Amino acid sequence: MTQTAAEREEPVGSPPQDLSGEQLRWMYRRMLLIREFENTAQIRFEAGEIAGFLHLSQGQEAVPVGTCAALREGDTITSTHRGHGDVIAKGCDVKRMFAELYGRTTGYCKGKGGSMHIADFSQGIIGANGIVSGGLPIALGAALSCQMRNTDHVTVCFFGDGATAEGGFHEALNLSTLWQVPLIFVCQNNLYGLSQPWEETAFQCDLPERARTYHMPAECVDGMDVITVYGAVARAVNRARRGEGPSFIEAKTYRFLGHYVGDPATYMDQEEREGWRKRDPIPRLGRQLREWGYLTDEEAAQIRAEVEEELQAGIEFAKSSPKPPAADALSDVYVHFDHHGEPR
Amino acid sequence: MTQTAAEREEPVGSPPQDLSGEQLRWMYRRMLLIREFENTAQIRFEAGEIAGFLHLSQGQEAVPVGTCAALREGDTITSTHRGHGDVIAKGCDVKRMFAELYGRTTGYCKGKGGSMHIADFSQGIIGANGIVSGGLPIALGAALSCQMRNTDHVTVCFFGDGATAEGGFHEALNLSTLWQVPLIFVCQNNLYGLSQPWEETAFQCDLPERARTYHMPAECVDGMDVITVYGAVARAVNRARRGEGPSFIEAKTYRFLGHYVGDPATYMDQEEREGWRKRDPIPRLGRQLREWGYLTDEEAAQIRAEVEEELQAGIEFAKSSPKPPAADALSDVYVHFDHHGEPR
Amino acid sequence: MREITYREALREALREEMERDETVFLMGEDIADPFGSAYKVTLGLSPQFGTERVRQTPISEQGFVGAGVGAAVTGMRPVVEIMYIDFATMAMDQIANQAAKLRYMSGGQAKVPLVIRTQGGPGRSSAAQHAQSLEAWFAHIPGLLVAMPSTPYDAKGLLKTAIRLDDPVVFIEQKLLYNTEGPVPEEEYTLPFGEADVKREGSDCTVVATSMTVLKALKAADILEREGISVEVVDPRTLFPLDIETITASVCKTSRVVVTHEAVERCGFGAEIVAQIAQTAFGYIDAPIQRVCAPSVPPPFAQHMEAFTMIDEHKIADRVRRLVTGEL
Amino acid sequence: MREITYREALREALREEMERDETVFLMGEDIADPFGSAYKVTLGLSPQFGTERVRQTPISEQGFVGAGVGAAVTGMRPVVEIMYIDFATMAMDQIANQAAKLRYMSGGQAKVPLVIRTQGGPGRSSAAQHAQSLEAWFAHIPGLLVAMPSTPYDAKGLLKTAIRLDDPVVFIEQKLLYNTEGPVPEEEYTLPFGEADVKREGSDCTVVATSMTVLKALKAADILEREGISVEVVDPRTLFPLDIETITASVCKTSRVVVTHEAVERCGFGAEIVAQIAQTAFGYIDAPIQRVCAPSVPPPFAQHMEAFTMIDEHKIADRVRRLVTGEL
Ligand SMILES: Cc1ncc(C[n+]2csc(CCOP(=O)(O)OP(=O)(O)O)c2C)c(N)n1
Ligand SMILES: Cc1ncc(C[n+]2csc(CCOP(=O)(O)OP(=O)(O)O)c2C)c(N)n1
Ligand SMILES: [Mg+2]
Ligand SMILES: [Mg+2]
Repeated sequence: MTQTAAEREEPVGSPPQDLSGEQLRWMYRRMLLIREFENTAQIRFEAGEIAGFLHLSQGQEAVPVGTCAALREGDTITSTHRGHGDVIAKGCDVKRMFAELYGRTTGYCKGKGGSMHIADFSQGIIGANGIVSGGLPIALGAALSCQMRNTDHVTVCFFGDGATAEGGFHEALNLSTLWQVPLIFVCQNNLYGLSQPWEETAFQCDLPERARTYHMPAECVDGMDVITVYGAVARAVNRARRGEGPSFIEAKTYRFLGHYVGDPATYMDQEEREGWRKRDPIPRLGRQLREWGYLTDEEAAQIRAEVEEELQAGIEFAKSSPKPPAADALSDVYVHFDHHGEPR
Repeated sequence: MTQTAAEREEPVGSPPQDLSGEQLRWMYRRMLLIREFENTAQIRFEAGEIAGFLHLSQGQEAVPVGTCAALREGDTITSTHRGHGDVIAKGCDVKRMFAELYGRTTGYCKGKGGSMHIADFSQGIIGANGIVSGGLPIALGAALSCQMRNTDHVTVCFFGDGATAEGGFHEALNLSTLWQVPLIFVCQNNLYGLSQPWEETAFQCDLPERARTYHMPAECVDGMDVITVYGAVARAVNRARRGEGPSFIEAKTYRFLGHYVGDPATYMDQEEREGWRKRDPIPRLGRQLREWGYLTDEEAAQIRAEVEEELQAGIEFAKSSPKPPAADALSDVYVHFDHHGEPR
Repeated sequence: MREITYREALREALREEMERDETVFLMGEDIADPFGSAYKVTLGLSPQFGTERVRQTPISEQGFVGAGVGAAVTGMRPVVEIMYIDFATMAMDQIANQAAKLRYMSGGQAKVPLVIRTQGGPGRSSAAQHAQSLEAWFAHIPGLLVAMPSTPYDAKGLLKTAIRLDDPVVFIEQKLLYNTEGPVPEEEYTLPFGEADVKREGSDCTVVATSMTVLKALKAADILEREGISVEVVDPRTLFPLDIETITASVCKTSRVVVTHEAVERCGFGAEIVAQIAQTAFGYIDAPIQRVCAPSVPPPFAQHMEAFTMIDEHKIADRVRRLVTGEL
Repeated sequence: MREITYREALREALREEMERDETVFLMGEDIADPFGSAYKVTLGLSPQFGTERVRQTPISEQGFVGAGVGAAVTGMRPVVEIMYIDFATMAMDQIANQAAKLRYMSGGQAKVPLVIRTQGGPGRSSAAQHAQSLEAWFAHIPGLLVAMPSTPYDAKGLLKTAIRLDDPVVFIEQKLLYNTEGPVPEEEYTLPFGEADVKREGSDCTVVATSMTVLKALKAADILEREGISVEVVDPRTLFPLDIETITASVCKTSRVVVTHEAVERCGFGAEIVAQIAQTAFGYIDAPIQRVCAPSVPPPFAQHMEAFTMIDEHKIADRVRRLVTGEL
């Protein structure tokens, strides 16, 4: 698929029935926000202002945005080390994300988590995760909780192609159909797990076919097309809300950059990269919106300006926020005890 | 399948082309040896002479015997907590097995391992295992070793239906096709994992179908028919020796007794049990051998007498063997050091 | 007061908490009736609460412990059972990297009201993969609470508390304790985490013991009493929080201390107790601090070899005796 | 003598052993060129030995560590790499129940010449799941050997030995040490397991330090020297076997001891060292035995908070100073 897909000129198609102009513009804006958030973060990281690991998801924005467009309040997501896009799509505020990357008290995790652990429990974002596949069993439990609490909420579990080699992937799929929980597995197959091409993770593997052996509906979709992703997830979410159990979606996408900032990614093929770059989901949706009369050039410019402003404000917020006292490293280990075990 | 299979009258069929009378008689004798070994062990256990856990494989004998009949010297197996049949089929001597159950110096593990850990590395029996699914990654490594050492040896990995819910199952399957190692997965699906019916382990699961998503040949065979098991394994072994990678075999079988000696197994259906008992693989092969002229009643009686003698001698050997000094508990932790870390 | 078994005490705790709070539910292998779990603690609960809340799982420790984590952070109070502590090895990521750290990593957002019940220890010829005592692993991980009750009374009170706490608890039972009996009030009660219990007062030597070895220490104290040696037995009950004050107070009083547990000596929890005493009660100690722990070998199968590696009253009594008489 | 980095020293060890013995091979995530592993230790090895022997694996720690066990007991000498020690949680069954116990459970039949290389420790804002120091877990499991080299010289010599030993070794590197340089002879050499190294002699106080904290202890000794306090720094190099004789001899000489490591204090390996000293050198110690270890919290992300939890020369010097001047 890689080669041909990369060379294909994407047709604009006709406007989706089930998405309003407002929703589509939200998607566009959200994808742009993710892209520019990460651009900004990269620049600040390279300038030495941000520490730790920075795994960027540039190129993949359509997957979380298409997915989260199908969710509503009360729904839950789990994410990965490459989670900026997922959590912004679900509703994280870039202000508090920058603040987290800068290690400030106003960050989502008060500077204790950093890029790989951003969470906003109030919005059902129960955590990015530094452990590949770590979120899968947790998402299973969140979905079980949706079910046991008699809600019609659902859980989305984001994970990468690399995670499909871990045992926890299998356990989560298996338990999810046994229990028929409202869980949507969204595999962001960006063709690489760190330096390893997808073909070296699983031998000639057709993921939806594998998922179907657990008896759940499964499909592979174009992860560069936010509308397609939305459609597949919306179907899965509907099934889940009706109590019809889990679904599996493989979204084929691409990591435009290296594994993390600083990775020269010499293992990636230059031509392959350029092919995929041509399929960039953001300009693609932009073209579509213009074609369908949902977006004028002025509106597009304004969205861009707003996004830039939001990011600018976010950076300023972060930089002007206080650093936690170093000794705050000792708090938040337990609810009921301090780190020595004294009751609080 | 359960119901109909249980009620079916097994046809005798025609003699297999690829197995000599001698080989068939070996199978018959070996199955009987396993059965009677376990009968004897159970009696001695209930008499309080044997400690620990005793997981009996009565009813399942055709699977290890059919499998190991297709192996030769230099091949390797891994087994499980229910491993007596597997290790006897591969060549373990009941003398030293009884000695192990009795905790004697002459036991395979000098009394340190017991029923769940019997191993004979000199015969490629690299261990039963107390951890469900624990043997799967180990078998993968043994098969990799067969490959890397440029041998045409193969490895067989025995495991139960319950083990297929563990992450290690998935990881071993996935790596095995990626590396195309000479490994044969033999799942002894006895329809229960402890008290849990197979349907509660995996939702409507077709195991060979799942295995095929890893791109290995897979089939489900009648595990009550030693000749069928042999045939399937022999094909898989041939492929493996030719360098054509792993295969997967699900052998449908049944655990005639409870999970371990002492389990009243009230969770098992009485009718189901009786149905499967009618399909007992040992009398079945006996009937076939007689029909085909490979076994006379006298020969059958003689085999039985020999087996009984062997077991009797085994028990005597065990009981007359010395117990290790209690302080032997401290040895065999390391090759190069004692348990305090002093070089030896 | 009525006497019930450790098993019944645990079952009562589960039943009462499930009756009190419908978000409490159980997950684990073979926990539903008729099997009712490997050591029968959950027997009788599935008929009362149904198999949704007494939720049987396939053999997927990583999967169901992780499911416990996910359920715990989204409004439920799961109690998951790992059949043998040895199998916790299958779920260490979910226990040590996820459950333990979610609160911290999220800057205090997450609450993880998860209880992981399991059992360990030797004594049934279960061999190397079914008889370990791995409490030190969990006590080493910030974010986890660790309980190890030795009596039915403590088991019930601590388990009820564990279920009510908003922090993840590793709750470690012992296979030989299930049949032991002891007084347990009919009325509802809970026990706090972080309070050691002086199981017996004495003046010549302190024995700090956990789980099964508390019973052995008490027997040792009986033996030594006849010889005129007075032993104080302190049971921390929870390893974290650890009530070092009570331990230290006892040590300062008796000026001698033996620490005992069933886990292997090397890097066992006893080392931590010794290290804390060596720092806080240094000036009060008259003789080298002793550990009576399993030798650092895997649990052997054969009964007599297993017994050789186990802690009994004689090993404890012997060490105390030699300590008190100045032989050490 | 030439100076090379810790990274280069490790790479040389791997290269030399692979050249010497064709049963030695490597397995792990992203270890082949051009990526050459997360900390570039294996960079350049796949071009020389091919990707069969520098075998890249999917993200399947349980699978490939288990494959290492299976290969090790059937004639190969695998060296597997777990990218971060935190990910060992995914493979604890294979490490602690299988690799560690196969020899024992089989009554001495199995040999398990498996090396598990991994790295731990804080210092790069890697946060709670990428910066732990879990050596105590492995040292607690009978059947495993544990090495933690602090210098390029030790790293090379110990890794070569680890590969040649027939027992499973958990070989723990440190992410900040890879770029440190030190003298390493051109000629082949190996170092024995179980021999501590006195990295610096002194008379007022012993500091027992491991891995990264050895460097910090040496700096602390420099600081204190200027104040007239003479510090002896002892590096056990292998946690098991542990050369307690060398440590005890030093403590008996200086009569004061501080134990330091990057792992959290509670149930860290330091507790074991303290417990052994408290038993064997009791009469020789003048002041409470001190531990300078990380506070028992997960590694935080923000640099200044991480630094707050890390061991540096000032924390060590301060403690030694107060110990020597009788303030503790
Ligand atoms: C259990 C575990 N093993 C290894 C790693 C190191 N690691 C971090 S990201 C990564 C690649 C993940 O690939 P994939 O799941 O495809 O996600 P992507 O990075 O492509 O988004 C690896 C190997 C880890 N974090 N956790
Ligand atoms: C990791 C692990 N989890 C749980 C157990 C407890 N246990 C022992 S055997 C068993 C059932 C195994 O079922 P299956 O794999 O079908 O094998 P069978 O007993 O039927 O031969 C269980 C749950 C274990 N030994 N290891
Ligand atoms: Mg990927
Ligand atoms: Mg079974």
